[in-house]
Amino acid sequence: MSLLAVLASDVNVAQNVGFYVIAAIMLFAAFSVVSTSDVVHAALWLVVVLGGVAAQYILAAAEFVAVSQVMVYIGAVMVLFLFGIMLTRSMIGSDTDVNNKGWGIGIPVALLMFGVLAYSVIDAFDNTVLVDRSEVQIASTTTAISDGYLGDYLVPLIALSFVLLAAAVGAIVLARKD
Amino acid sequence: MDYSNNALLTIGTFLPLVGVLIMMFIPGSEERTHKQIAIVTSGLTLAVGIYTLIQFDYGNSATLQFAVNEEWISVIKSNYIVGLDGISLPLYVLSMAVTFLVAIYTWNNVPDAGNPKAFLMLMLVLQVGMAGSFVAQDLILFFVFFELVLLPMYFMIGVWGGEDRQYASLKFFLYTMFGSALMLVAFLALFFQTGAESFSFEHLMSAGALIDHDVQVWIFAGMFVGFAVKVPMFPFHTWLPDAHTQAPTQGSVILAAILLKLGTYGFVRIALPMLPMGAHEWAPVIGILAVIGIIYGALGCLAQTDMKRLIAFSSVAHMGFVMLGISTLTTFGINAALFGMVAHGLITGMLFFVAGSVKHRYHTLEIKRLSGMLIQMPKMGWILGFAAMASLGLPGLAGFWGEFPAILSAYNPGFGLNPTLFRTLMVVAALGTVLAAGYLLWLYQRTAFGEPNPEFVSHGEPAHSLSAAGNEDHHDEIHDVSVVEWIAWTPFLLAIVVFGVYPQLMFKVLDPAVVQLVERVGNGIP
Amino acid sequence: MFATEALTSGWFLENAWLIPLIPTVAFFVILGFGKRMPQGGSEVGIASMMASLVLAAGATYQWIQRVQSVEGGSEGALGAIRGFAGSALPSAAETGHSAAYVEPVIRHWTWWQSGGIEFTLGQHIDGLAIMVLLVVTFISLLVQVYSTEYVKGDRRYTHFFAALTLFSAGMLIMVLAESMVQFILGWEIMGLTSFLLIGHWWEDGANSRAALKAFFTVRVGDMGLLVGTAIIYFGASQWAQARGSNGFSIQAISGWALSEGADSKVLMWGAVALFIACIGKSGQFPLHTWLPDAMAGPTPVSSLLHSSTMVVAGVYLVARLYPVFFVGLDILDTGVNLVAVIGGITIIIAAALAFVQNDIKKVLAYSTVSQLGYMMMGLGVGAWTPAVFHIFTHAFFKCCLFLAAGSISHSGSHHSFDMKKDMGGLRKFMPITFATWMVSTFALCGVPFFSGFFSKDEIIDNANHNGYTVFFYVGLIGAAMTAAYMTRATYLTFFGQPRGAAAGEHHDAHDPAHAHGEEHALDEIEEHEHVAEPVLVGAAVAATQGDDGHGHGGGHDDHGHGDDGHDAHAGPHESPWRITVPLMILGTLAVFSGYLNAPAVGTEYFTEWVEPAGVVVGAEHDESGAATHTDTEEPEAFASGVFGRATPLLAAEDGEATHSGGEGCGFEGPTEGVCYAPALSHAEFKWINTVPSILLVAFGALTSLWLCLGIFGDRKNPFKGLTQRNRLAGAGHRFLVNKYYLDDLYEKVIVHSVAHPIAKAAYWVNQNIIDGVVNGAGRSTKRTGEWVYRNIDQRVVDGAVNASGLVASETGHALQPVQSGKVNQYGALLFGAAAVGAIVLVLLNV
Amino acid sequence: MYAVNFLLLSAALFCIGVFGVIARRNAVMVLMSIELILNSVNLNLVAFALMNNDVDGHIFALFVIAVAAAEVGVGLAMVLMIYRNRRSIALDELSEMKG
Repeated sequence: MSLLAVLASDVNVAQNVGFYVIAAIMLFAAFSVVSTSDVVHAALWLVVVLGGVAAQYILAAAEFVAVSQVMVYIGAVMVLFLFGIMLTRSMIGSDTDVNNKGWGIGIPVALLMFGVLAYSVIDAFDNTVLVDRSEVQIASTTTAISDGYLGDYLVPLIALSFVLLAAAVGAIVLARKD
Repeated sequence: MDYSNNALLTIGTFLPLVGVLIMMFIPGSEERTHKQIAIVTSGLTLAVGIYTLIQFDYGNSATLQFAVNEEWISVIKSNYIVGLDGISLPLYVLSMAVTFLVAIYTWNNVPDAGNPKAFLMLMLVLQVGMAGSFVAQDLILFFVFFELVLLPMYFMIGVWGGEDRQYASLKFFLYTMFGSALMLVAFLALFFQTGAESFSFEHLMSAGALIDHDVQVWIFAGMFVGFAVKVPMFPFHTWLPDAHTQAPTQGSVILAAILLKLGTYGFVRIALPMLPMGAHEWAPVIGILAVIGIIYGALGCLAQTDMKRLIAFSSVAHMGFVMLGISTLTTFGINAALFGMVAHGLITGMLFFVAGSVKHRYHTLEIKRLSGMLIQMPKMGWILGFAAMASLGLPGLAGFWGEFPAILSAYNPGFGLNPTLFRTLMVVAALGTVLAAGYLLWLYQRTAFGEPNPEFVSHGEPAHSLSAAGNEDHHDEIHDVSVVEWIAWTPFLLAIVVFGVYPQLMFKVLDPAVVQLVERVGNGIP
Repeated sequence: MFATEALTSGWFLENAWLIPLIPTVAFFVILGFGKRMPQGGSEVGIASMMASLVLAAGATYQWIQRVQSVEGGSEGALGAIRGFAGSALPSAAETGHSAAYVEPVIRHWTWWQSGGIEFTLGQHIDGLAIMVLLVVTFISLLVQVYSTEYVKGDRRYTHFFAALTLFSAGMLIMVLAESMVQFILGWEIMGLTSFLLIGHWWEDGANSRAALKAFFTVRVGDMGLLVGTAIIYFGASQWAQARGSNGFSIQAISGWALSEGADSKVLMWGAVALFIACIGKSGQFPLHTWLPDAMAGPTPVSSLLHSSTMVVAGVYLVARLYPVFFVGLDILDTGVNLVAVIGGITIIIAAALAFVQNDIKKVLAYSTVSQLGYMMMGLGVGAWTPAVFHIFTHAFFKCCLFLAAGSISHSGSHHSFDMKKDMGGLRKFMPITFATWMVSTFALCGVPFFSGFFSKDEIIDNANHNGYTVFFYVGLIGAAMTAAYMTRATYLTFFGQPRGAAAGEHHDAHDPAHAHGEEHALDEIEEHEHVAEPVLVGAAVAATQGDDGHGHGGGHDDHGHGDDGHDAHAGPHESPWRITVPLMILGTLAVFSGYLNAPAVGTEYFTEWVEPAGVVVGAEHDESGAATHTDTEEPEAFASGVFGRATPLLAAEDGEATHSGGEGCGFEGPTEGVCYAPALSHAEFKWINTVPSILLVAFGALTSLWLCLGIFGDRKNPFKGLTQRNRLAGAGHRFLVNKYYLDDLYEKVIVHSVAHPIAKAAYWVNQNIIDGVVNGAGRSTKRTGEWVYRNIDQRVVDGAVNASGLVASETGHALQPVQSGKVNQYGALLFGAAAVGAIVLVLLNV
Repeated sequence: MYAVNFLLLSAALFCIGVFGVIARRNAVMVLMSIELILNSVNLNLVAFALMNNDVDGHIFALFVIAVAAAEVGVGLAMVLMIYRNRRSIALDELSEMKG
């Protein structure tokens, strides 16, 4: 970790700037997701958030994850959402009461939670410095991932595939009209 | 500690799952088969339990026996450690016996919702959870089993329960969840405070005592809430009447006989030895709450119009005695508490059985409407009387040896707890026994004595002529104790008498373990 | 096991534990196979009782031998006596004294142990135990024989005998008790069986209510028993363990109580707590109300449980643990103490109540309460032996009276117990019953040369002797009242004109309501318009037969008689032998049992055998005895425990000495410095001392007789048309006139102004205030329960939970149930809890 | 660059998601909020992966993504069914589990 110590001296400015900008966008978008009164808008804001997350992955030297994020989420999940929205005919355009009575409780809970998390995070990882992404070779990362999947994490992988299968079947069974 | 790595306990604990697996692949329509499988499986489990009972070395019941220690979740340093000592042995076997008998009882008393397959499977899973909690010697393992118990019971109440079962089941679930959330926090805190080395009881018992005073008090508070909800102790008891009243008979019996004991067992096995100073600080609180529970439960009983609800409240009172015994931190008191746990399990279980059968016959449990049970079904009436007498602590029956020693032990509590306080508690608790006599006899006089309520007497002839004729048999719907019921109940009745006449049977097993435990507590207290 | 050279023991003494065992086994036999037996199980019960009686008799014989062996035996002989089983005790020769303490025959087996505390079962046989054993087995036997006739044809015949047997077993277990735990065991078994037996005819709500009340009231007392046992246990255990026993052992407790180390405060609280139990069980003053109600049970039950055995249990407890009470309430040091006061109050209250009863069994019930008061008072004033002796005599004559009452109702008054309505003039029809009744009455009233006289007067006498002057007078008044109400009862039952059923009329005595006053309408009519009677009677009989047709065992005493037509509709007649034989036996004993300890004729066997001393220490020891109590350490001191039975004056001095020296030690056990029985001094019997009581008894009897003649003689209703009658009388014989003047006087002045107002007031207080308190307490408790349940349990506690972490609410309920079913709220709850948990974690980790 | 950045960001996202779950009435929107939460978790994982300079974090993240996909599929299917049965997906009208 001596390397880290060296790096700690000069933190890459560009990365930080990028991070903060994206983070700001993400947070704004996230707020909109939970605050807008229009379902479709919410979905679109969600796309922004997910995109932001993908960007952050790249900043965090997790290209492979970023790519799958884009493919799975923005590619598949969002489409699903939009379908869901349309099929359930929840009115396009603003909806009068998207929040239920007593949504107010959410604010204190969320704040409380954030307080705790923030405190413990700062308490634990204050001025821990991450490896500079330039130190990480993307290719090796991806190989490592694949090795992981087909090595240590083989069983979970199989289990997961079963889960996916079950989910697919279940979704069909549920959604089938009869 | 030497780990003989003897598979006996593991087998005994997980055997029911085999039955579950088999039943899984048999279509639910074949109810008979399912019942048979359930009975056989639980029977085999009980057989293993009895074998354990035989193999158990009573000479040193203070030490863990059949202990196993295997890698489990190395990441969080939690191992699969199981073991059995004098404290857990009776409860371990009791849980098996109760499940077996309940399975038999289910033979022709499937709750209204039907589907015995699911019901029995849940029951077997429940058994795994219960047995596991009693043998687990690792905090995480214990917690897993402890929670495993929750779900089947939730479904039992929620699906096979009475009118507003959803309310009762959810209440039960949330209540216990709330409790176990805090409990888990306390466990983790304990883990970290002891240097995050291991979750094994052995380690925590030695290391826990070294935690400094205030922290102990806080951690104990967490465990206290978790276990107190399960017991249940006074302020946390309100889930119990609903759960009991709504649960199907089998559910009530298991709930009363075993589940409640998980809480008290937790106190004795975990909270006390691991946090001696915390226990010492909290003992007066526990004692006071226990005694409040005794009186309060009794008052609650007096107010009931529903037989089952009355019994449910009575178990609040009885668990009060158990907790009083524990709170004295004396060998004697804890012995009494452990004995009381088993006794209460048998007696209250029996009472719930009777209540269930009464409901089955009269389709009501309103004390007002029931009367003359002795005339319509004398055997049932006498059994009810027997159980009531046992429950109000008649010497020579099991109940007394839970109550009287608990009261006795409160006269001088251990480790410099305030005697004046505990003597006051003793007197109040004694008052509780009187109230117990009050409500139980009141119940008995109302339901069993007198002429039967005309609305339940078939064909127009007056009840007394029937009774005089002496043959209640030509009642079609209201028949006396059936064969299956006899099979399921006789062991309970016998056990109540045997333990009442010769309590040494259990105390011999308990005593050494308890002595050791109290020593531990003593060493932890400066 | 205890073979010693001089202090003889013997098989019967060693194995006295068999005595309770036999009935216990018999109980299970009857329960299991009774129904299939020819006699429905009764034969088993009787056989077991016989066996126990034989054993008890044998034990008694050997005990007497033992006592005499001590008297004759050398001092060395004492050496080999076993004290606590298992621990050989040093020879008493070292202590070298002659006031020998007859070591009880003690054996015990560990029942169970926990946390170093050992619970034992065993036997603790001394004079007291032997005496009660004998009485209990004997009376139980007679009552069971009697019952075979009395409850013949009852639907629960077998259960009845099972319960009776179990009851006797319980009593015997308690009497033999070696440890307090065993004592409690027997005590509670009796409670249970009394519940079963009183409620034997539970079809009628009134009976089961009475049973409930009895059990519950006694249970209130039991609280004291539990607490008291706990207190005494922890008080005594240290002392006891030092001597290889434990704090439950009765002998250890006695020894500890009289030892120097005993903490007087602990003793006091222990004594008070235990005495509460006695109040409940023995129907002493505040808790006596259950006893009369318990008469709802069958008569044999009343005579066994509520006259001669069970209710004596409380007295027995005091006598058994006498040292505790002796020191705890320092009897002999004070002119007044709890036991004596309660006893005294009970005597008077109960006796007053007995005047206004119409139910013959209730008269007897109250008289029992009053007699128990005597026993308690006797113990309270330090007259241990007379009190115990009174247990002995009272058992016989009171049992006899009850059985006689039963016999009357059985064959004389057609199952009614109402003296005013259904009895009178029965002496002609039932000579045997009458004779036995009279004898027992005399005994009860304490007429000289009948058994009651020797016990009761001893109590009264000793009260005076020990300086309890007040209670001396209380006793005297009580004696007078006893005589009075018994005369009234006797008169109403056996003299005067036959009335109601006794006159061969049959109103529906079978009707459960009869005993519970719902049928007074009918009675009124019977009394006033005799013309209408036959009609009513006819109807009633029809009803009766209807019932019998069903063999219906209803509420009132003695049912299930559908089959024994032999007395159902015949006039009054003598009962069959199975009833009369026990009566005669008991009657005989009622006369002669007193002579066991009749100083009047110089017999003092009872004292020698029962009192825990084998040697009568003469007057010459008394000075040293007096010195004794200044320092109890010195063994010599015990040599002559204060025990001047022969010399009241000196004994009185010793009384003083005792006071100066703290607890006085009467008889010292073989271990040096240990003393097992307090110093008792006995008043010497002098005829002159008995004169006041005899006079008062006579006075009471005569007064009452006059009253009875006046009130009940010749006419049904004394309160109507007196003047008119007086005019007739004025024209009639002078003697009659005078008599009527007396009538007038008594009725107008005494009856109206004194007897009725006072007695009725007492009764009213009893019924409405004391009883009301009991019932009211029950009722209010229930209400409190309801209130707490409704308002606190359902609203506050439950509510607090339900409200936690929730907002939504839809029902009009005061609060919002957790289960809104709304996913979001579960989410809120979940995350909230998680956050809280996290916070705790963080805090703990800092 | 500091780990705290990522962690705080994900914490913020997480809490926003929590708020959404609690506050939203429309089932679809609740599902979206859940997506937020899952993503915040992923962010954490990746950040830690970078911190320890190994790829386990990535692997877990991918697991989570897959599971999330499955969850959304099933979830929306359920929403559809519910909608079909009761013409509404307003959660506070679904109170079957009400006591």
